[in-house]
Amino acid sequence: LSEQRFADARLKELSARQVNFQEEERKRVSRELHDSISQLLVSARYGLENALNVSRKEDDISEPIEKSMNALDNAISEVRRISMALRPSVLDDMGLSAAVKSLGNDFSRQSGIAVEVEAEQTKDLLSDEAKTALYRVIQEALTNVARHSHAGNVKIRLCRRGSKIKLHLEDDGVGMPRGAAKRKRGDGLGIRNMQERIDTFGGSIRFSKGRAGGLAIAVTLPIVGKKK
Amino acid sequence: LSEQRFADARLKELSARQVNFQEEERKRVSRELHDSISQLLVSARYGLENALNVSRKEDDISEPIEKSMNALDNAISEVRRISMALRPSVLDDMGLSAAVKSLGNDFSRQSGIAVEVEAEQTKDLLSDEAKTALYRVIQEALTNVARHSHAGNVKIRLCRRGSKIKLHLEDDGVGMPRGAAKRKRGDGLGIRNMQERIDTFGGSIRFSKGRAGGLAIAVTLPIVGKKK
Amino acid sequence: MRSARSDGTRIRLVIVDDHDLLREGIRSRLAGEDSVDIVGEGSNGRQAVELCRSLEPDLVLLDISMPEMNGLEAAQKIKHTHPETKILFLSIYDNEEYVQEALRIGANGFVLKDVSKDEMINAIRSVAQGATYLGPQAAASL
Ligand SMILES: Nc1ncnc2c1ncn2[C@@H]1O[C@H](COP(=O)(O)OP(=O)(O)OP(=O)(O)O)[C@@H](O)[C@H]1O
Ligand SMILES: Nc1ncnc2c1ncn2[C@@H]1O[C@H](COP(=O)(O)OP(=O)(O)OP(=O)(O)O)[C@@H](O)[C@H]1O
Ligand SMILES: [K+]
Ligand SMILES: [Mg+2]
Ligand SMILES: [Mg+2]
Ligand SMILES: [Mg+2]
Repeated sequence: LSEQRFADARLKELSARQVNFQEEERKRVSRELHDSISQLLVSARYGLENALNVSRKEDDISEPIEKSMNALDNAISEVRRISMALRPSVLDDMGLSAAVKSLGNDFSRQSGIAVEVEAEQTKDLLSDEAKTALYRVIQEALTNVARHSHAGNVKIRLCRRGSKIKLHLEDDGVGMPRGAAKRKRGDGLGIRNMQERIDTFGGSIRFSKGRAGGLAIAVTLPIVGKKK
Repeated sequence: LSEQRFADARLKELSARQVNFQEEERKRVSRELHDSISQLLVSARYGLENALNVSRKEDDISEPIEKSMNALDNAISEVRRISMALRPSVLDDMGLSAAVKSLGNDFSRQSGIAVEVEAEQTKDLLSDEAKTALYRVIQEALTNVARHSHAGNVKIRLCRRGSKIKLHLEDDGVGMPRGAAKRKRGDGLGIRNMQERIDTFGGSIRFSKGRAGGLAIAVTLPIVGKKK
Repeated sequence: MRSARSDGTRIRLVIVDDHDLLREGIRSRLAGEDSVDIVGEGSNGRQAVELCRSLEPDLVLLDISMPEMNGLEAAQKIKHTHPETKILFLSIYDNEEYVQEALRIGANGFVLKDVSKDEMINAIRSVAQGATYLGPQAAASL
């Protein structure tokens, strides 16, 4: 039995390291895109605006400039999208609560599913890594809602209860087929990753049938204070 | 004991999935940068060049355009660098042997350490995932050579021997301190990741003292035929 | 029909790249060049092979990374069926492995996409005249 515990501990540790490493890489690439590429492109764009003003709309010169600006604008929004998808800068700049709201909005716009977010500030209550973990859990849960639930509404609530942070996420869709969350070797990585991530920070995650018949996910994480 | 075997199998499986997921993400982002961003930037550059030609060097208009072009050129090389660092396109376009040669050249240029590469084509002998694994093992081994070995020379040999692919990598540096490869909880992720990656494909990896006193790494991977 | 090139004035050129915008950019780069005639365009390796078969151009400007069939594969097929068609690779990367592979296949040149218009035209002309063009960076890396 103690052998198994040891193996389990090794499992958790290794898995946590890998996840951490991956998040670090995402953060780094996302920053490079945002801090270096985006800035260069935006300054290239300023130059073009200038040239365009000076040209006073002489057609033969303003046409190629406008075309370039178009390509540049596309590149700027693509870079922003890639950078955001890797790592939402709101999470680093404004914290978890703002990032979850922004995630909810983006998701709603893309999927047409209504999202209601109530999120208290978690400021110094969780480590950066734990915040990232919660963010990724919500992100995967929303992806699952869009792919599997046929829901029209999602509610996300993030709040403090004593010495815990609680996350509750619920949709009004068809609900999870029996046993899907417990399958040991399903094809899905999503739910397993959620569990691993929450485990890493000593929290718990529970899946149940929500009031509207859809899937309800309840996560509890202990407050640990911000790592420095 | 069988409990432990089960936990071990779970460990391997989970770890393999995570690694796989990360490689897929790298590939995807690298492609987005190459296929979408780079092309947009290059075509924006064409437009600017056009505008510049039309402007006939009138200073007030050609100066901002030239500045923009400068920023754009910087962005193009930065995007190229980021995309290559995530996933070398040579690996996908030309296979493992070419990618290892390219890696050796780049490493040598940056570190000043001489690298000799002999690599046979492994074309349909390994799955794409196994090729990626070997590439990452070599990449980490070279990073270690630069950081820990004080070596002046590295030899990399990749070849087929019967039903196996063999990789041999050896430096002429100080060699690995006793026990470093076996430590269960070192700070280093590198060697552990190498082992995990090779395990995943049913291969073996061995660390020993090389002829010149440096570290020698020997990897064996079974040939499985290319997955379709 | 193929007399266009043999009179020594116009290079019959095919452009193959999976990016419309990039092809458009190159087209407009070459628009003012009297010595160049763009006779066809494609967006993957398969089309490159097909265009070479049906148009028998003097030269193909060929992207490397493309869906369906990449440029390296297409070039091998083209060199096999139409050895006289010149192939000039277009690429974002110029690692020496690409350049070596291009030469091994029998391609006639290699030019980066982000070079100046003059360099690109120079590359096209040199290759059309039978020279091998590698560009300053690529040549230096060999
Ligand atoms: N909100 C939901 N509503 C209904 N069913 C769900 C919901 N979320 C998950 N499921 C069910 O649980 C299964 C497992 O989800 P999981 O995220 O682990 O895998 P996946 O989404 O199928 O694949 P992956 O996440 O790896 O791309 C899903 O296949 C689906 O059947
Ligand atoms: N080529 C080498 N020559 C000498 N010592 C080496 C060599 N490669 C590895 N080592 C030793 O083995 C140890 C473990 O290597 P490993 O790659 O696992 O960790 P690391 O390089 O220290 O950290 P990380 O790879 O996680 O950034 C190193 O700290 C170093 O002492
Ligand atoms: K023309
Ligand atoms: Mg999922
Ligand atoms: Mg290391
Ligand atoms: Mg392409």
